[in-house]
Amino acid sequence: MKSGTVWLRSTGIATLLFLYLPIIVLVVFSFNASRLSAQWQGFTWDWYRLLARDASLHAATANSLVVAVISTVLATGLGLAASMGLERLPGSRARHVLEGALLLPLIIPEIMMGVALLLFFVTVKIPLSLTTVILGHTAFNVPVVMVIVRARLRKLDPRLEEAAYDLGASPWQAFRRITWPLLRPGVLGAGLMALTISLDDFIVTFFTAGPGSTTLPLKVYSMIKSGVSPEINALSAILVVLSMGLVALSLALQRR
Amino acid sequence: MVSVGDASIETLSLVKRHGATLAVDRVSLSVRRGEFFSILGPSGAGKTSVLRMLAGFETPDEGDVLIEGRSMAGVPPNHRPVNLVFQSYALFPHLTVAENVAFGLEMRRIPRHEIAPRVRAALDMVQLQGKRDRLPAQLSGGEQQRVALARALINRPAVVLLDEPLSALDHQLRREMQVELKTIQEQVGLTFVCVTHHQEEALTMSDRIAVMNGGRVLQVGRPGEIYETPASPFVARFIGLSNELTGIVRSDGGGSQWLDTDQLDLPIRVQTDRRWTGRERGLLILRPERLHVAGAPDPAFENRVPARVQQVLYAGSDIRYVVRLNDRVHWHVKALNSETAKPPAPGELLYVCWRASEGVLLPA
Amino acid sequence: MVSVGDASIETLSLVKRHGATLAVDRVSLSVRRGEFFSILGPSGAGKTSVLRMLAGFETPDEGDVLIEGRSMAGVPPNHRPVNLVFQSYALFPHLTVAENVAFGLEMRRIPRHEIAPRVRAALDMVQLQGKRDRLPAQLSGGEQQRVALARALINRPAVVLLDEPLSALDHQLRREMQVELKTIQEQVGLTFVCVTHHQEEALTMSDRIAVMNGGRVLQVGRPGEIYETPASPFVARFIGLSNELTGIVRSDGGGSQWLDTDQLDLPIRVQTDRRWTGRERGLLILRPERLHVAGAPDPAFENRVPARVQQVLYAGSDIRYVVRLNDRVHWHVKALNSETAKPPAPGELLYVCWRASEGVLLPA
Amino acid sequence: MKRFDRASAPPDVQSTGRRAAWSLISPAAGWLTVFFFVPLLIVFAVSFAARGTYGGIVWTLSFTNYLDLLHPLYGRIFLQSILFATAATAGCLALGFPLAQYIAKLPAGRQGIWLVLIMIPFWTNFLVRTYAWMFILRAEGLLNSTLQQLGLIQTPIEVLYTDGAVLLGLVYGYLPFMVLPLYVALERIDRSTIDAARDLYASRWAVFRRILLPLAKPGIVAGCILVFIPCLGAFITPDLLGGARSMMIGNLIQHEYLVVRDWPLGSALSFVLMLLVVGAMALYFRTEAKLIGQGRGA
Amino acid sequence: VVSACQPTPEDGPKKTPKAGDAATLHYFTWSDYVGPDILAEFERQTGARVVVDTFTSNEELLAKLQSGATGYDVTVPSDFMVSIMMRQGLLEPLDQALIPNAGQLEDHLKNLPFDTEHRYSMPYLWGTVGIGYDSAAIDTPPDSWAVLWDRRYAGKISMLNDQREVFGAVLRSMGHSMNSTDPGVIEAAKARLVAQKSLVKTYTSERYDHLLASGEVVLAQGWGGPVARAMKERPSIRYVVPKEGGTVWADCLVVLRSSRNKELAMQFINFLLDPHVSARTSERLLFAASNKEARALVSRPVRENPAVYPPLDLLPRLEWMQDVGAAIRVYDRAWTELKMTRS
Ligand SMILES: Nc1ncnc2c1ncn2[C@@H]1O[C@H](COP(=O)(O)OP(=O)(O)OP(=O)(O)O)[C@@H](O)[C@H]1O
Ligand SMILES: Nc1ncnc2c1ncn2[C@@H]1O[C@H](COP(=O)(O)OP(=O)(O)OP(=O)(O)O)[C@@H](O)[C@H]1O
Ligand SMILES: [Mg+2]
Ligand SMILES: [Mg+2]
Repeated sequence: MKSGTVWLRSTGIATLLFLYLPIIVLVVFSFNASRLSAQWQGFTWDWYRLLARDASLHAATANSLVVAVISTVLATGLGLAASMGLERLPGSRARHVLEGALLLPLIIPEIMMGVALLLFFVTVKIPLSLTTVILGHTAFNVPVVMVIVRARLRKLDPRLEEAAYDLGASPWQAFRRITWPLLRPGVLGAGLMALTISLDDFIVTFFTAGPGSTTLPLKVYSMIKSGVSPEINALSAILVVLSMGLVALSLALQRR
Repeated sequence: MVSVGDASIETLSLVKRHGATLAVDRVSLSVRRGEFFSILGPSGAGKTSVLRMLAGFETPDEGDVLIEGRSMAGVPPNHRPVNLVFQSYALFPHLTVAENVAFGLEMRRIPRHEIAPRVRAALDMVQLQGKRDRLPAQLSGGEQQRVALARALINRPAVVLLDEPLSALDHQLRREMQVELKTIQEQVGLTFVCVTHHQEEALTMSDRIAVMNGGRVLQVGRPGEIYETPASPFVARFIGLSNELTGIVRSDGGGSQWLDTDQLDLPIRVQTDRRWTGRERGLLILRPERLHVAGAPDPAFENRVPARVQQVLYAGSDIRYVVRLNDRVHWHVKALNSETAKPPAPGELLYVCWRASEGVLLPA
Repeated sequence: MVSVGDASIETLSLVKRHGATLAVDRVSLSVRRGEFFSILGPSGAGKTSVLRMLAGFETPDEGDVLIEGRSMAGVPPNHRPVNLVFQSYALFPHLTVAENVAFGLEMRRIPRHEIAPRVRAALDMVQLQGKRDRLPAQLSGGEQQRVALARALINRPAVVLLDEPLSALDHQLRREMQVELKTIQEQVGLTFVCVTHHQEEALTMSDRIAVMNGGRVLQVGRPGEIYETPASPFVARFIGLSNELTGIVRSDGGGSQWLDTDQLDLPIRVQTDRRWTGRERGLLILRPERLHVAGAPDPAFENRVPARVQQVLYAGSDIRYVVRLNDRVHWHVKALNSETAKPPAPGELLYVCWRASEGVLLPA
Repeated sequence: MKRFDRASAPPDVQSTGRRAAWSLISPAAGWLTVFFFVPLLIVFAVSFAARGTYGGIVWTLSFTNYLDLLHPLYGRIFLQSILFATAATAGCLALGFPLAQYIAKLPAGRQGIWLVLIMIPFWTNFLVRTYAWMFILRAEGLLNSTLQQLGLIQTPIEVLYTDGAVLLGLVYGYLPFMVLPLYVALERIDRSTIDAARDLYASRWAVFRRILLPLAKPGIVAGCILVFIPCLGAFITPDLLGGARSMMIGNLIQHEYLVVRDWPLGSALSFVLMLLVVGAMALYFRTEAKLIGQGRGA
Repeated sequence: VVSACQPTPEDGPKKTPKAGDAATLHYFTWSDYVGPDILAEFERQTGARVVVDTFTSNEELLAKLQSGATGYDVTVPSDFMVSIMMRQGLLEPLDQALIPNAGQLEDHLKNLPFDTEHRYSMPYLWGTVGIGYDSAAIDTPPDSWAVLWDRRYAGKISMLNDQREVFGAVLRSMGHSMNSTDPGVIEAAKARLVAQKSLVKTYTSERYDHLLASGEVVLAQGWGGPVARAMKERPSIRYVVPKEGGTVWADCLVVLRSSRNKELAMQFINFLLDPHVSARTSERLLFAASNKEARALVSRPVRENPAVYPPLDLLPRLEWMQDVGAAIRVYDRAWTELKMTRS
C-alpha cells in the first residue's frame, strides 16, 4: 500500500508541475522589459501599467467572465438534469438514441459549429451579441457536463435513493439530501470543465459574437497581426494569482 | 384468511420476475394490524423481493398490494406508510449516524426540538449513543445494521418491513433487539413484517410465520403449527432438524397404526387422526429432541430402535448426537447438556426410543 | 500458549486505533496449523479489525503478525498466504459469479483448463452452479455471501479468514456450509480463523474459541472450557443465557459450601474446588438447561426454589420459561420440547431445582 | 405517520419514472435542438451547395464537395490526424490516470482544491500558453539550457517545430479533459473491492487492469472522447508548435472555411469527419453492449 | 473642430447600446489598430461613443459580414478584400464631401486597381512584403528571393503561413505575376517550394518578429512592420524588397452598407485620415500612413526605415494582391500538397 501511494503522490505532483511550467514562464515574462519576449531584457512593471489603463482589455475580460459564468451555470443545470433523466430511462432504444444525440456537439469540429450558429442566428434574425455567445457556449458545454456527470451517476447505489423515498422523502428532497451531495464532486468537475472551455473558446465565440461583445480570446487572437502584447502575460498572471488566492482562501475556510 | 377489515397489509397473488427467474410466484399474504409477521425461507426464496414490492421499489408483474385496505398500485414509496430496513443497510455514506437516523423525521418536517430527543432515544435503543457523529464507513458491521434499524423505527410507521434485521448481531444483542422490537410492537401497536432465515428467531418472536421457497408461500401459521404440524416435508425439514422414515402406513385389527418402513426391518408404531387406506406411503418426521436415548430398551416408549453413536456435537446449552441406525439411516438426537445425564461416547451402543404419538406423519 | 513451531498464525499484542477508539487492544493469539479457530465477540468488539490486520489491509499500530513463523510486517496482502471472506462480501460488481470465483486462480497464473473445473467444483459446493453468469447485483443477499465464500476457498490458502461467513444463510444452508467448511478443513488441512457472533456456530464448529470484547481477548479455549468454565462474568453471559446469584461464599462445619445470596432469603448449596476465605463475595451462574422445574420440590436436588411462571417462549425444538423467583429475580429455564412434559402455563407455581455441583461460581 | 395523498400519486410508478425522466431530459434536448441540431441542418444543406466565385454560397444540390474528398491527399491528412489524436489521447490517459487516482484517494475536503488547481492554468489564454511552450522548447529555450546545464546534452536538440512538440502541445492542452472524467469515475470505487482483489493475489498492476480499469470505464470513455475529438480538430497547436510544416484535419477545415472561403467544402469535410467519429463510437458501444450481454448470460 | 459635447459619462464598451443608437459608432478592426487616446479624442469632438471590436484575418471579417452579421459601421479590410466586399455589395459608397482628408492621399495610393476613384474605400495604412534578415549573419545583403533557397541558411529561414504570399514570392522570382491563375505555373511554383521546404524552419505569419529578434532565423519573409519591430530588439536586422518585386498592401477604411449611422462613420474615417492622427498610428504600429502630410510628421528613424515607409523608387516593382476567384482552388490544392510532403 505505502509505496503505492508514494508513487501516486510523486507522479501526481510531477504532473501538476508539468501543467504549471508554461504558466511560470508566462508570469516571468510579464515582467520582461522586451516587447518581443525573446530573451530577458530586465524587469519592468510597464505591462501591468498598460493593462491597468487598457479599457478595451478590461471590457474583454469582463465579457469573457460573464459568458463563462452564465453559460457554465446554464450548461451544468441542463446537463445534470438530462443525465439524471437518462439514468431513469429504462434501457430502451430511446435512451441509446438520446445518449448519442446529446453527445453529438462534442464530436463536430468547432469551426463547423461556429459557422452553423452564425448562419442560424442570421437566418432567424437574432442580432449577434453577448447573448448569442452565451447561447452557443451553453450548447457545446451541455454535452461536456453530461459526459462527466453520467460517469459519476453510474457509480451511485440506487438503494440509497430508495432508502430516502422509503423514509418519506419527495423526489426533490431525495435529490437535495442524498443524490446531490453524492454527485457534487462530479458536478463540480463538470462545472470546472465547462467554465474552462468557455473561458478559452475562440472559434465559436468569434462567429457568434456581435458588436461590443469581444471576449478576451477574440481580443488576444486579433493581436496576432500587430504582435501579441505582453499585457496578456500580465493579465494571465493576474488571473492565475487571483484564482490561487481564491483556492488558498477556501482552504483556509475549510480549516475552520 | 382474515377479512380485509383488520388486515394491515394484504398481498393478492403477487408475481415478480427477474428476467428468466421467477423470484416471486403468486404470493398471497394477509398481515393483521399490530401483528409480528415473519417470512421465513431459504436463501433466494424471494423474501427480499416481496418486501421490495411492499415498500414500493418494485412494481409487481401481477397482483396487488393493499395497505390498510387501499391498493398501493402506483403509490410511490415515499407515500406508503411503511419503512424498510434494508438487508444491505443502505445507509447514507455522507451523513453521520445521527443524521441518518434523523432523516425520516426531517423529511416529515418535524420541528428540530422534537427531533433531537427522539434521535437520542432511538440511538439509546440500539446502544449507539457514543457513535452518533460517526460516518457509516467508520462503523462495524453490526453497528451499521443497528443504525439502519433505528433509522426505520424512529418514524413509527404503520408497518415496519425488516429484511434480516439482526443477521449481523450477536446472540445477546440480538435478544435485546428482539425484546426492543416486541416492546415497540406491543406499546405502539406497530405491524412488523420481518424477513429472516433464522428459524429460532422466527419461532420465538413471531405471532405468525409464512414459510417461502422458490418464490412460493408453502405454509402460513402460528410458530407452534408450523413446527408441530408442518404442511409439507420441505417445511418440516426447513423449520428444524428432522429424522425421517418412509414406508407404507397400515392399521392392524387392534386399531393401532403401523409404518412398514423402507429403512428399518421392524415396523414402527404411529398415531394419526388421518384415515389411511392401508396402501398409501407416508413420511414420518421425528424431531431430535423428541427422541430419547437409553442404554437399554425403555418399555415406556412404543418404539425402541438400537443404534450406535457416531458423533457427539457439543453445542453449549445442549448436546447433539449423530446415531447410526443402519448403513442408510443416520439420525440426529438432541439432549440438554446436564451433568446428570452423562453423554454417551462415540461407538457406544444404545437404544433410540419414542412414543407412537410423537412425530408427524405426512403422505409421501 | 503454543510454541511458534506448530503455530500457523500468531499475533503479538496487536494494537489498532481508529482515531479515538481503541479497536484492538494488545491482542495475542496463536492459531495452530489445521485448526478451526473462532473469534467470538459482540458487535464492535474488534473482530473485523483483527482479521483485516491478519490479511494485511491495516497495519497494526503496535505488535506484529506471524504467519507460518514469518513476520508479516510490510508484506502486502497479495503476498500473504491467506484469503479473507469479507463481512461485506466485496464482490467485484463488473464480474460474473464465475469470474469472481476464478479471479484468485487467474491472478496466480493457473492455466485456464485447470481453472474451469475448480470453479465448477467451488460453485457446486455453494450450490450456485445455476447462477454462474449472474452479476452480483442480480443475486440475493445469501447468494452473494456464498459467492464470497467460494471466491476465497477455491484458492486453498494456508489460512482462510472468515468474517461472519454464514450470517446471511438460513439454518439449513448454514449447517451444510458448516459441514463443507469442516470437511475442507479436515481433508485439505487448511487453517480457519472465523469471526462470528453466533455462539452456537462457534461452539459446534470450532476447535478453539477466543472471546473478544472492547478490543481485548478475554478467554481462549476449547468450546467446552469456554461454556462450562468461563473465566469471567462477561464470557459466561455472552456465551449463553445465564441466571445469576451474588452473595457471600462460606463453608459450614460439614465441609459443604453455601452462598448467602443477596437476592434470595434461603442459602444456596454450592460446590467449588477453589478455596473461599468465607468473607469473599461470589457470582453464581446457572445455565437455563441445568435447571429443572417440578410441580413439587424434588429431593433429588440440593437446591429447590419456589417460583412462578411468567412467560413461556416457544422455540421449536425447545421451550423456554421466564420464571419469577421474586420481584428482583427473573430466571430463564430451558426444557426440551416433548409432549411428555406438558409445559407449565403462565401464572403456575412451581419449583426450580438444581444440584449443588451445577453452575459456575466466580469471584465477584 | 406518512400522510397519503393518492391524488398526487400518479397511476403507475413505472410511468411516473418515465414521465420524470422525460421532463428532466427535455430542457437540454430542447436547447440542443434549437441551438445545435437546427444550425447543423443548415450547414448540412451548405455542404451540398457550391462556392461562389468570391467565396459566397451558391445554393445548388451537388455532391461534388463529397466527391472532391476522395482525393488521396485528404485520406493522408485524415490518417495523420487520427494518428496524432490517438497518440495524444494515449498520452493524456497515461499522465491523467495516476493523477486522477491520486486525487480520488485524497481526503474529500482536498479533492475539490486539486481539481481547481489543475484547471487554473487553463484559465489563461491558449495562445499565450502556447507561446510559453514555444519559449520553453526553442533551441535556446528553457528545456535545452537546463539539459545543457545538467550536462545531459552538448548541442541543443531541435524540439520545437517537430511532431514531438505538437504531441506535447496536444497532451498538455487536453490533459485536464482526461483527468476530470477519470477522477469522477474513480472517486466512488468501493475501497473494499480493491482490498478483495489484493487479498486474491492481485499485484498492484493486476488491480489496476482487472478492477480499476473496468470500474472506471465510463470515465475513461468520457475522457477519451473529450480529448480525442478536439485533438482531431486542433489547428493552432500544429501551426505554432509544429511550425505549420504539416496539416491536420483541423487545419484543413479551418483552411477551407477561412482561407479558401469554400464553406460548402469545409462543411462536407466536417460532416465526413463527424460521420467517421460517430461510426467509430457506435461500433465501440455496440461491441461493448455485446460483451456485457455475454457477461450477463441469458 | 469645436464641439460642445462632453464625453458620455458611462464609458467603456462593457454595456452595449443598441446598434443604431445615433450616439454610438461600431468600429470593427484589427486589434490595436486604433489607440485609445485617438478614440477618446474623436469621442470628445463628436460626443459619439466608439465601440471597438476586433477580427483576426480578412477572411474572418468577410465570413462574418457576408453571412449577414450586422451592427458594425466602419471596418478596415485589406486591398483584395475590399474588391470582394464591393462585389458582395457589403460596402456603402463614400461621401467624399464628408472626407476632406482624402485629398491628402499619397499619389500612388490614389485610384487603386481594386477601387478606382475610391467610391468605397480609403487607404489607411500600407506597406510591403519582403525579406527581413540579420545583417550580422548574412555577409552580402540579399537582393533576391533566391536567398530563401540558399542552403547555407538551412533551418534559419521562416516563410509566411499564407498561401498567396508564399506563392506570390515564388511566382515573382519566376518572373510571373503573383496573381497568376495558370495551373502549370502554380504547379511549377509548388515544385520550387517543395524543394525549399527542408530549409524552412517554420511557416508563420505572426512569430517571425520574435524569431528574427532572438536569432532563431536569419531570413524571414514578412510584412515590414513586424520586421521593424524586430529591429528595435536587434539592430542588425535589415529589411529588403527583392529586386523581383513583392507585394504592396493597404488596409482601407470602408463604411458597411448595413451601418445605421453612415454619416458618423464617414466623419470617423475622415478623422482617422487626419495627418496627425494617422501619423500617431503609423508611429505606433510601424506601418506607413496613407496621408502625405503624415509621412512628414512621423519621426525620422521611422520615416527612413524602408520596412515602414517603402522608398518610392520601389513602387514600380510592387504588385497588388488580387482575388483569383476560382483559381484559389488550384493554390489551395498546391499549398496542401506542399504541407503534406514530408521533408
Ligand atoms: N436484479 C435481479 N436480477 C436477476 N435475478 C434476481 C435479481 N434480484 C434477485 N434475483 C433472484 O431472485 C431470487 C429471489 O431473490 P431475493 O433477494 O428475493 O431472495 P431472498 O429470499 O431475499 O434471499 P436471501 O435470504 O439470500 O436474501 C433469487 O434467486 C435471486 O437470484
Ligand atoms: N474506520 C473506522 N473509523 C473509526 N472507528 C472504526 C473504524 N472501523 C471500525 N471502527 C470501530 O472499531 C471498533 C471495532 O470495529 P470492528 O469492525 O472490528 O468490530 P467487529 O468486531 O467486526 O463488530 P461486528 O461484529 O459488528 O462486525 C468498533 O467500535 C468500530 O466502531
Ligand atoms: Mg434477501
Ligand atoms: Mg465485523
